Amino acid sequence: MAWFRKTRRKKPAAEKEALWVVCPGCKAHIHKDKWDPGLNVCPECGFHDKLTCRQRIDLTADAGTFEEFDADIAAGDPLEFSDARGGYADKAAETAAKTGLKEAVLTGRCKLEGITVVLAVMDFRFLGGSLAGSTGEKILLASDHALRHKFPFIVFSASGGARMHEGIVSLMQMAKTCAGIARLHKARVPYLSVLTNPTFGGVSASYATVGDLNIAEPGALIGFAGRRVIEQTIKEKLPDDFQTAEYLLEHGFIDRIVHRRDLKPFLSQVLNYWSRS
Amino acid sequence: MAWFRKTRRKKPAAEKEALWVVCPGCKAHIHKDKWDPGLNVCPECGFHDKLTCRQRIDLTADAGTFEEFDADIAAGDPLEFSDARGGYADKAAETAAKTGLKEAVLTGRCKLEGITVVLAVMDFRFLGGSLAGSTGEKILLASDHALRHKFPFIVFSASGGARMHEGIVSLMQMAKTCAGIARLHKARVPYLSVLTNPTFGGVSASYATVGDLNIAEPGALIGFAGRRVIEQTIKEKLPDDFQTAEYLLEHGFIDRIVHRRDLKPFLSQVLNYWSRS
Amino acid sequence: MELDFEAPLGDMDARIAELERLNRKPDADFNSEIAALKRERDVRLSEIYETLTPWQTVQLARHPERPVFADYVERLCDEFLELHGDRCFGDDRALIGGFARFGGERIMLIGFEKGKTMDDKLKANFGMAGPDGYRKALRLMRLAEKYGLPVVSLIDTPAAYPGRDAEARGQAEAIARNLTAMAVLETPFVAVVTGEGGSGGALGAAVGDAVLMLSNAVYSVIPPEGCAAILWRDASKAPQAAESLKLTAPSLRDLGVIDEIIPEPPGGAHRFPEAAMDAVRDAVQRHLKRLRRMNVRRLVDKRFEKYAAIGKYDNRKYAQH
Amino acid sequence: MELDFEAPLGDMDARIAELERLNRKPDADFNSEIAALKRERDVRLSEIYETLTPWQTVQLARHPERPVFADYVERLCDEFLELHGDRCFGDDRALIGGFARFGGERIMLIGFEKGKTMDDKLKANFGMAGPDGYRKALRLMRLAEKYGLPVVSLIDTPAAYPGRDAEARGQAEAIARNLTAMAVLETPFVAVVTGEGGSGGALGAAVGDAVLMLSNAVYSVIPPEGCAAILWRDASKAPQAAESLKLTAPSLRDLGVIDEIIPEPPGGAHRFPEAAMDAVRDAVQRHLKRLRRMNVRRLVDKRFEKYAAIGKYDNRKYAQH
Ligand SMILES: [Zn+2]
Ligand SMILES: [Zn+2]
Repeated sequence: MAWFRKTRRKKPAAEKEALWVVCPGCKAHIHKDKWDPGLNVCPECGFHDKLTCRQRIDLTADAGTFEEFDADIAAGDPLEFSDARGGYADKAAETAAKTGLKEAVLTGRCKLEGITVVLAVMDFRFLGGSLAGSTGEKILLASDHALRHKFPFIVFSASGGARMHEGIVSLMQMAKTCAGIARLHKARVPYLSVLTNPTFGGVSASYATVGDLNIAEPGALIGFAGRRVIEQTIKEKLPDDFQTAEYLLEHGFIDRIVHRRDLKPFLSQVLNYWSRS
Repeated sequence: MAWFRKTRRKKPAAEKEALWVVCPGCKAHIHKDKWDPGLNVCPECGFHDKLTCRQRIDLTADAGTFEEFDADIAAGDPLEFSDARGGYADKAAETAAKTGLKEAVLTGRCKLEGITVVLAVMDFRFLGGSLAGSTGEKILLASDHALRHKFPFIVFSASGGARMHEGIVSLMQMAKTCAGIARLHKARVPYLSVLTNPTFGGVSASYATVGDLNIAEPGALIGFAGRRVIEQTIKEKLPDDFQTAEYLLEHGFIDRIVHRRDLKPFLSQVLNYWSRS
Repeated sequence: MELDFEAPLGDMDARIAELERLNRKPDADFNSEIAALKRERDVRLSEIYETLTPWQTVQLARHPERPVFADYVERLCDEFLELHGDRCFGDDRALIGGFARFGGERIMLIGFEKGKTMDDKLKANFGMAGPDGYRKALRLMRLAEKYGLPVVSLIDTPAAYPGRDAEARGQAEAIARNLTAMAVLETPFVAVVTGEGGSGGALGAAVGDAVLMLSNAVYSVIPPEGCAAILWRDASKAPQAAESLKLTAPSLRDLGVIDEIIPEPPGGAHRFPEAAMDAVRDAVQRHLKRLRRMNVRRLVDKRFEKYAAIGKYDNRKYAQH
Repeated sequence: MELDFEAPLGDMDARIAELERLNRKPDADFNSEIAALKRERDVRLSEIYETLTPWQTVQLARHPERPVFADYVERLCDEFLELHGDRCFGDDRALIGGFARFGGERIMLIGFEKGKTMDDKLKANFGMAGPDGYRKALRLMRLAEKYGLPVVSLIDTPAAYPGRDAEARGQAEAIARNLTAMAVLETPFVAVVTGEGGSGGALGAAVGDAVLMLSNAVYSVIPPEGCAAILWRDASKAPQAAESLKLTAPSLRDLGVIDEIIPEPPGGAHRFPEAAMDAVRDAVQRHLKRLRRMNVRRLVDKRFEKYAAIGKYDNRKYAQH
């Protein structure tokens, strides 16, 4: 076995990476043929790794039906914010160049198993999926489109919270997006919230938790304050399952935990219960 | 002192009773001059003893303004119920003769510091203030009068729960009275619930706990199930303050605990906040 | 489980089984005896089930083999999508609900789960819901209102849970709030008492436009044992109390509390669960069809009138809403 | 408590006090010196308060002698009838409210209580509300809607409480539900940031038609220390973070987040609490008068437009409601 070990050790890292995926959940090395990169779920432990918004749309929209809204809306810089590492505008531009995204959310319209829906999909790669002025604006515009046409509205959240580089403008997006949701509730237009790992702060405390149904992916961490902040405050260790989707289900805040591969049929099943009469 | 003691012991019981009131709360002997029979509150420990519905109306209505509703409605006997001790109809008639009441609730209209209000006042003497068909009917008729005229509706509850001699008819009064309250809520007519000792079962689980404000008298016992039933179920002793008004306040179900002598001004103060515009 | 009054049936079933065993031997021919015995058994069954006392009905209503919520879901629903949580504190397992398809109809199905295995029963707290259950049910009713779905509620609970935490978290208030909300809920509501209709605990999810009841179900303000303990000062007088309480379906229909009795086959729902459940489906569908045709405003007015009429004193009119 | 940047004032106040003490002696006459010193002190005070840095403003907003909710009630309300409980779990002491009369106006007053004595502070959890607080506030807002009362909300909280139980009982959901409800609440709503406007915890009771702010209050998405720890990797860089976050009243007005700055006297609300509170009263009354004249439908539409405009990309129109 020594020889085999040696050989493995000698393998160039690049080649090894190409062949094996290391699961961020169980740390197992999964052969890439077994790891579906579109789904990004560990076949061993079921860990749901993050998806890009494009991956999410591919999993959700019927092929070729997604029409993006407001693709031109990019992160602004209302505070002309800069920190130790420089200006926020530069940072946002850099992130945009790296990710090909202009904001932390992609919105648009598509068919979902034949039903026209409006989607808003957050992308954690864009500054931690943070909620900022133009994020909120895109979400409100999308919910407004849903309202006008009575299309169901579905949001996939993945966010560390509000984007502090936009300060109070970012905070106000909580009120702004919730105002859009309130209008959907009043007009009896379905609003489904899908919470994915992680959903915290300004996003969990606004549109993400006021869905007609709050749906979560398995193991997703969801909460208001971060675990470390809470541990510092209460000077206690928190249980392992604290703030997991399963914990929230038990505490009454999540309707269903749905495995990623079942999510699309689940959403369509739910929407089939809605009658427009 | 021996002589004094002897003398006191020799006093005929009747005379002693006439001079002293024994507080059911602290068991203290209170001289009758210090015990206001209209208020029925112990000056030593603040224990709120039960009031008859007439006493309650005297404490609440401006003098001479109370006009009773539906004085002719008497307990029916929808089940033709009888138990080991005979028929319910006889028992109700006997209670009526003894108390001068036809049902466990008195309803009517009056002024309360100049504001016209509709009152429903329960009387524990009438079969434990139990909720039965004609109790519910009187309460619904009273709430309906309040609804038509946009007069605030105030209910004083004191009840062991539903009247089992009227079986399911009694149970249905919970739905019936709550339907009346629902109409007041929708029409934005004030509904104030005053919970007095005791308020349990079918009354606490219907109109008594859905007030715009739930107001309780100090120390009033309020709950769904009785303490003994719960202790038998969970096989545990319950804390002393369990199901007291103070306990319910702490748990978020009571807006205010108000001493009986302050209740009328309190109610008028609240109603002054209501604008009919 | 065999109930006392069913004992003669058990004896006859045993004899039939014995003859059928013998009949399997070569040359044996007990066919006519078996047929005769079966006829006799069926006659006896009908006799017993036609002359049930209220106390016997209580026992049937509580029969552990009677279909529970999960059975109804399994047999009647083409689809059931349970929805969890009261968005406040927890997810009660005694009172559950979700989207369902029920013979082609899209509905919001809620109901009490008693559980079948001991594990299930413990999880479901023997069908006794707490405030979290009532609050979840209310949330689902409001969701039904938003989605344009009628509510169907299956009632089978001994009582709302009389526990310390249930009291601390507002058992009374939770039920009261539901009663108040159901009175003006803007969607059709059909409640079916399928087993035990246990007092306020049952009513807290049962303010229907139509209230239906299986023929061996009971619906009562208090369990007969409790009533006997209080009014007879002797819990063993439960049969008398059951008699006095008029808790069976025919009495409840006469009192105007229920709208229709859904007949169980002679022998009861525990013996013929599928037939009983199918009868529930047919009745519910019929009422849904009727209620769906009504304008919502009129529906809510009618619901008010229905409850206002129970225990009504005379012809005094209420305000038009 | 003396803040760093107020130290020169302290020195001058000490000298004035000393001269006044000497002046009480017979034959002493320091009147003109005292007067001169007082003028000098007032000039210095004005200078300091006209050139406050954002970080100094943060310290003022948190000043322990700044008026708290109880002080506002005491000074501004002819009547305050606190109402308790969320009708669900508890009665939060950090976020409280009730009926109030406020210069002749009947209102529903809600607000965060920080407490003055250590006992009060502990009871009020230092002004950090939990889900029970937000749910109670929502209940009171709905009551205000029913009773035709405008809501006035006084905002002074470091944050929503980051605790284990708060999370377990749905801190995020409670705030989110409030935001959604306030957006369409059918009654006028005036929010005043009187001290610390701490992120989502503040906003959870502050979606007003008019949002006013005392001149030394702050309102921020994150405390400067937290922001510095994350973006500067050094909590001591809080002054820089405070600068960058634009959390003072003038910046917030320029950003369209607040509608009006209520000026505090030079020296601040902790030095002149009564004048500061009276200014709050006057501003609130003025806005209530304006808002009460508006039709409710228009009020709610305007409120939507107000929040929709913050962070707006261009002139894209939203649906008419
Ligand atoms: Zn794994
Ligand atoms: Zn006493």
